[in-house]
Amino acid sequence: SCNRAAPGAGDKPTVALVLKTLNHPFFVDMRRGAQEAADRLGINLQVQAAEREVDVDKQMQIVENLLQTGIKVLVITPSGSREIISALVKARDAGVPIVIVDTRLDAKAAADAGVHAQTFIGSDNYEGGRLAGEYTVTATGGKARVGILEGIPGHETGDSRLRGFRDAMAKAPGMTIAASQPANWERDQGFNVFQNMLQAHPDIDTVFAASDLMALGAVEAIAAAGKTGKIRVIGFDALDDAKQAIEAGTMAASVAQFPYEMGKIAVESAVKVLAGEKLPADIMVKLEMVTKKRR
Amino acid sequence: MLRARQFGTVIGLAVLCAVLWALTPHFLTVSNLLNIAQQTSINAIVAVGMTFVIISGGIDLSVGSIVALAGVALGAMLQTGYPLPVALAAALAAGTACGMLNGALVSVGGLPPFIATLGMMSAARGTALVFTEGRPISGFDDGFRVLATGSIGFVPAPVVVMILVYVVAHIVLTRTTFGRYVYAIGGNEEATRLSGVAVRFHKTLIYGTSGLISAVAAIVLTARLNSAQPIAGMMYELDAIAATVIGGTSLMGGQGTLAGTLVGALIMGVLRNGLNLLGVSSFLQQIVIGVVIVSAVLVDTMLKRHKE
Amino acid sequence: MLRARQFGTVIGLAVLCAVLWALTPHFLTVSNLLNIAQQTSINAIVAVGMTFVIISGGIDLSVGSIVALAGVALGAMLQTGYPLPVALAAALAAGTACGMLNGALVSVGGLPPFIATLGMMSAARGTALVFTEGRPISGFDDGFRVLATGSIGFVPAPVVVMILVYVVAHIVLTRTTFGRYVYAIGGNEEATRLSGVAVRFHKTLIYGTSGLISAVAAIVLTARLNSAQPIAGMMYELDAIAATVIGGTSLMGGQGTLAGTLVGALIMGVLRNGLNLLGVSSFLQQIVIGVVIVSAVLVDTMLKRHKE
Amino acid sequence: MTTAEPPVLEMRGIRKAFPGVVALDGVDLTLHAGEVHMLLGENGAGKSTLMKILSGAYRKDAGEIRVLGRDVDIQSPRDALALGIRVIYQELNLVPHLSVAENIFLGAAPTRGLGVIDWRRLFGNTSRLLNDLGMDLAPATPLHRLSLAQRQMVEIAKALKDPSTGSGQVAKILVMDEPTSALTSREVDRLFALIARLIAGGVAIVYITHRLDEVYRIGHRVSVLRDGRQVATKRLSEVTVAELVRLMANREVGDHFPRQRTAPGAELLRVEQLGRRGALSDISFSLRSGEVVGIAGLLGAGRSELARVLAGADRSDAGRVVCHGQIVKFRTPADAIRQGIGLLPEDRKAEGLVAGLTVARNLALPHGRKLARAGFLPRGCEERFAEPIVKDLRVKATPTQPVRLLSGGNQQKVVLGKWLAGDARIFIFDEPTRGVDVGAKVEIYHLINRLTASGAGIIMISSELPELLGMSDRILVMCRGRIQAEFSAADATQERVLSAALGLAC
Ligand SMILES: Nc1ncnc2c1ncn2[C@@H]1O[C@H](COP(=O)(O)OP(=O)(O)OP(=O)(O)O)[C@@H](O)[C@H]1O
Ligand SMILES: Nc1ncnc2c1ncn2[C@@H]1O[C@H](COP(=O)(O)OP(=O)(O)OP(=O)(O)O)[C@@H](O)[C@H]1O
Ligand SMILES: [Mg+2]
Ligand SMILES: [Mg+2]
Repeated sequence: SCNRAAPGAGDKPTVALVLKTLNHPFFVDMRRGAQEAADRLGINLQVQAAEREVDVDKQMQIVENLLQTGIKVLVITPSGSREIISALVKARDAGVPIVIVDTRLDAKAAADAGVHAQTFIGSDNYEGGRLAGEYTVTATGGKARVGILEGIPGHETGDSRLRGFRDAMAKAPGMTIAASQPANWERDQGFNVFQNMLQAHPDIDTVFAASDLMALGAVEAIAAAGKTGKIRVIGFDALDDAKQAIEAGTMAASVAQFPYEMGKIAVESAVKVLAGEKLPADIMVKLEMVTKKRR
Repeated sequence: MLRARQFGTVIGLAVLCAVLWALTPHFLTVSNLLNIAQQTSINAIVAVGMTFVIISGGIDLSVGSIVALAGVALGAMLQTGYPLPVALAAALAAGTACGMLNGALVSVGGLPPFIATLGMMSAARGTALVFTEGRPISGFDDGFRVLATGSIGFVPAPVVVMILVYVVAHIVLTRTTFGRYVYAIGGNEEATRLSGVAVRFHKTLIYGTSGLISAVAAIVLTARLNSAQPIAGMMYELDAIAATVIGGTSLMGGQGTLAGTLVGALIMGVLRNGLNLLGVSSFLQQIVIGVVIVSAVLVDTMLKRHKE
Repeated sequence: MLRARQFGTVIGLAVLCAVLWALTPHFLTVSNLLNIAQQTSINAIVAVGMTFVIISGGIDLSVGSIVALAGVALGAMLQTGYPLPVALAAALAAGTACGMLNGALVSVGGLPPFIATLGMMSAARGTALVFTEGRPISGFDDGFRVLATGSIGFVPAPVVVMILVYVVAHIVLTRTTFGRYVYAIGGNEEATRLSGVAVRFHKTLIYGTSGLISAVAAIVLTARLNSAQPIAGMMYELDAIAATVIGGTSLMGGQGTLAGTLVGALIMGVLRNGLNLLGVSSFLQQIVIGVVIVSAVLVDTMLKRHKE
Repeated sequence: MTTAEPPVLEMRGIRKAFPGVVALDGVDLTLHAGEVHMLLGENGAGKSTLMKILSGAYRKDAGEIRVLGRDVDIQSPRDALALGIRVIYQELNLVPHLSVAENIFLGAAPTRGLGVIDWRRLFGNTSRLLNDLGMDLAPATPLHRLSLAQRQMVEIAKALKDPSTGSGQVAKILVMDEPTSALTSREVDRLFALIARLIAGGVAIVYITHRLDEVYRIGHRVSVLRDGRQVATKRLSEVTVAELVRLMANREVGDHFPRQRTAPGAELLRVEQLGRRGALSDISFSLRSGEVVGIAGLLGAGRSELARVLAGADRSDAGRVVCHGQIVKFRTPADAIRQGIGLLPEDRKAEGLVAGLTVARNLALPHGRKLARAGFLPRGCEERFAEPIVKDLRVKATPTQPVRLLSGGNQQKVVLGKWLAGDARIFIFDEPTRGVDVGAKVEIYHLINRLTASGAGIIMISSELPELLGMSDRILVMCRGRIQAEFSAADATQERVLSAALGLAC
């Protein structure tokens, strides 16, 4: 169960992986990738996460606490690109090298604080949103009425994805955004909100959800309205359930971010850091639209 | 008094509906009203158990986590291939067991209900997560999904379940000794004990009931989402408490009605639906929700005062 | 009695510390203890206001949202270039105003505290989001950040603020008429009113105090994060209520102490720290947290019973 | 009452200690079928505690209990109920939002199987029972709508319910802990008639009271407790009132109604056509300095309602109040207090005390502003403030004890004490001696004398007619929310007041 003897015990070096949360399949997959790499490379992996994705303060606390246990490398997916920096300052002061995954640090704030990350591993949420937008434009022939399901209002990840998507929409004059409403990252909210959206805008023919959980909720709402196949659903994250839905034709596409890869590369990079290797500033993990014909 | 209170909240609901009707043509359509009923059903069901607990002078923060745990139990059983009735029974048993444990901690252990159910909230969620390793369980066959997609006449199955739960619970609460002890314990626990009522036993049952009803909600939710998720049901406790309190049940215990709770749940459901229909921006929504909830109950309070 | 209650919780904390000390060498180090103090400080501060409200027989769900709103007010003022004292005053004023509005809704409007503060929870969060358009405000100069990074002797600034808040609040609660009325209102509001105490006025002040203290927490949090986030402070209400109730304050009102609340906040802080140090897996952590919270209060309840 | 049969109940060497107090120290009590055994003692002597041990509400520290010659082990109220022990508690134990019927049959409601309540039988049984007791209350009325006196009747009905209609045992032993403290003479008469019927049927009754006239009206034997010890058990035919008082108080208690009349001075308060919808109408009277105006009336006559309106606790909707020559409008109790009006409310538990606070803090509650310096309460100031009041009223407690742990009578003294040290000039006492022991009663009467001598005016509401007759200068009689009659002290007699209260004179 818990690897409680891990920190400091044995002679395997300990790498800490601090995630935003583990209440999301995205991060669960990332952990799997990281764990697999850690087992293969013979290091100790400490995985910790806040209960809620938006809770930067909790994440900072976790970093501070882990630093007490003498970790050798800190791998982190920041819950706040600026906020987390004061915790990273403590890591720097403790001489622990930092690897950033998934969400970039704010470059200026990091420079001001003198925090230097060994590398960034990830794919851009904005870029993913744009990709989804471009896919949508192409798939609909440049003419569609789109409904959007947003994440928790004010949340960085969701905001970037939406900005990317909207920017892509703006370039295609035939695309109209009929409605955009928050469904708080949740599957049942995705269901309810999209059901309501369809009520007000029965002519919506395309829906983009900032995460697959909400997209899958929308799929059920579409089924309940008897419109399966008539509305294109584009999600984000390419969760297993979403891939199955794409195979079954109830979803059109989802942006794959390959969290498993990210986790794997993150641990591999950490090991390289331990070995004193120099890493490139950015290690970009591919983004991909998962659609039926391409898989 | 109770009636006056309910009456006031109904007016709040009516005003809300009237405003929405005036603002959007999409609101007052049969299909939209059925949508609302369906969307409200899960919160409304969970709020039934919450109403029992709150009338008895307690609180149950663990309902959302129990929804997740019971859902996961159901999903796992179905996926392993157990027949539907067995899986349903397992889910109900899991929910009831968690609830009874809450009840035992409160009544035998003497813990404040807030603490006992806060502990369960954390522990049950953790168990669901550990059990599934954080991943949803999905893909069930249609026999099960009828619980979400089916309907009797034009009434969708979740709404049918909700109505059944309300009718049964209402009869239990108003017609049986158990129901009356719920009020008595909440109104004056010591007096109830001195009257020879087995207070501990009944308190355990009350929390058990809440767990059982949460499991019913879990079944409907799992069918509706076609997926059992360990992170389902987050914040359900807040919604359920809100529906109960908006419906006129006092957090001090001893008074309240299920009819009020249903109206409370509907107010919240109608409000969310209306905001979606109107396309209110996501940031503004929260302000509007806050203002409307306060206003709805304020109307009610004013009316009550006026009557006195 | 109150003392006995506190005493029990202290034992719970002591046992927890002893276990952690036995399990990991990293626990009992000066730097780790300072860490814990610092990490606990924000919840501990918010819980002070919550203790006032709960002793008076109410509840305040809006603390987290007020933290966000006051933080955003502070951040905006600082970024616009107002001098630090003005910005701090604005944050405190914003928090107090929200709190007083809560209080007025409860005392003059006659709303149940749960509803009034639930509305504020939603509305204040929405206001913070609308105001910032959902984006964090960041980049403050070091003069301000001293509130997070500075220290007096070896005691970090947030801990200093926390100690100050506790000392002042303790004096207010135990040594002033206002403090006395907090207990009296929670113990028997009608008797207090009949004694000529201006209950409405004081209730408004009580919620105002909670808002004010939330704003203090907001200042510390903003300095710590070097950023004012409209989504900060989510679920703070639950942590604060938990700290208060673990610390022996009754949700029924009329009794409780700040010393107990501090111990309650420390139990939660130590527990989370310990679980991180031990590297307990995240899912398992939730189970452990649930079990430990229940056990800590159970120990306390048993001791109390034994004494009687 | 024959001593030859085995006693229904024997309690031997009962001991019970609370933290800091030994409430009972080796008390014996023997009860025979068909007897009414009076249990007397000063406030805090341990009477209620002894009975709570019998009823299973508390567990004893030592001693033994025998029922019908058999040793019994009473662990909980259920055990006691199963033995046929019924208790009317001093502090009412009722559920506010349940109906009268449900309260009476709580834990014993007739069902139709599966726990489904048989409402027809429940209401039927309740009506019959209430009729028996001479109460015209609808069984479906929620309890919180009732006045204290009516609640007291419900509590009595609860103990007297015929078990054949519910569950459990026939009542063999009935404990009544100050059942008449909130009742008027009409209800008391009915209760006593009922007691006569019960003892004829072989029930044994323990009756606790501070009203000595009742002791001789219904009692056969008497036991006296003092400081948790039993000082005597006697036949009432062998003991005089004076002896009883001496046994209880262990000292001489003076004249029972020592009213010293003073010439009334200036008018303090005048009420003109005061009304409140559904409760009061057309109330006019005045109160002068140095005067005690008594208010008599039956249960629900509106006396407490009048007191509350005068003290600003409820609002009036007609007429006006003139205070010290000025028209005043009270929006809150604080407004009334500012005019020098102090209210001792009827229901000490609900309106009088903050149970969790200490004696000193309760006493100081109305005087916060006076005691504080710039809002700060100097260390110990409340205790110093409370000390003389506690001593003056002989409250059997220290200032730092939580009020909740005091005996009923001592709690009453604390409520009374709240106004003594203030600037109040107009006192409204609603049942001031409810549950107060003989000695303390006389002290309260002396206090009333002292207050009037210093120029205060007192409105005294009491359901104990002798007290009202003995202490008032004038008596107003209320009936259905109106003032029915007014008597001077010289003209008032028990019969005249009663017939006015019954509305016979209208
Ligand atoms: N639960 C308790 N905890 C602590 N002390 C108690 C408790 N109950 C009663 N006492 C104390 O025990 C003593 C006896 O109280 P009890 O209520 O039996 O008196 P009583 O004879 O009924 O007085 P009264 O005539 O005023 O009702 C008192 O000193 C009281 O303060
Ligand atoms: N038979 C009744 N049924 C219900 N309510 C009643 C009845 N009689 C009186 N009341 C209510 O009781 C209130 C008057 O009671 P109040 O307490 O003022 O009278 P009181 O003279 O002090 O009598 P008590 O001795 O009962 O206190 C009124 O508000 C009235 O509505
Ligand atoms: Mg007594
Ligand atoms: Mg009265």
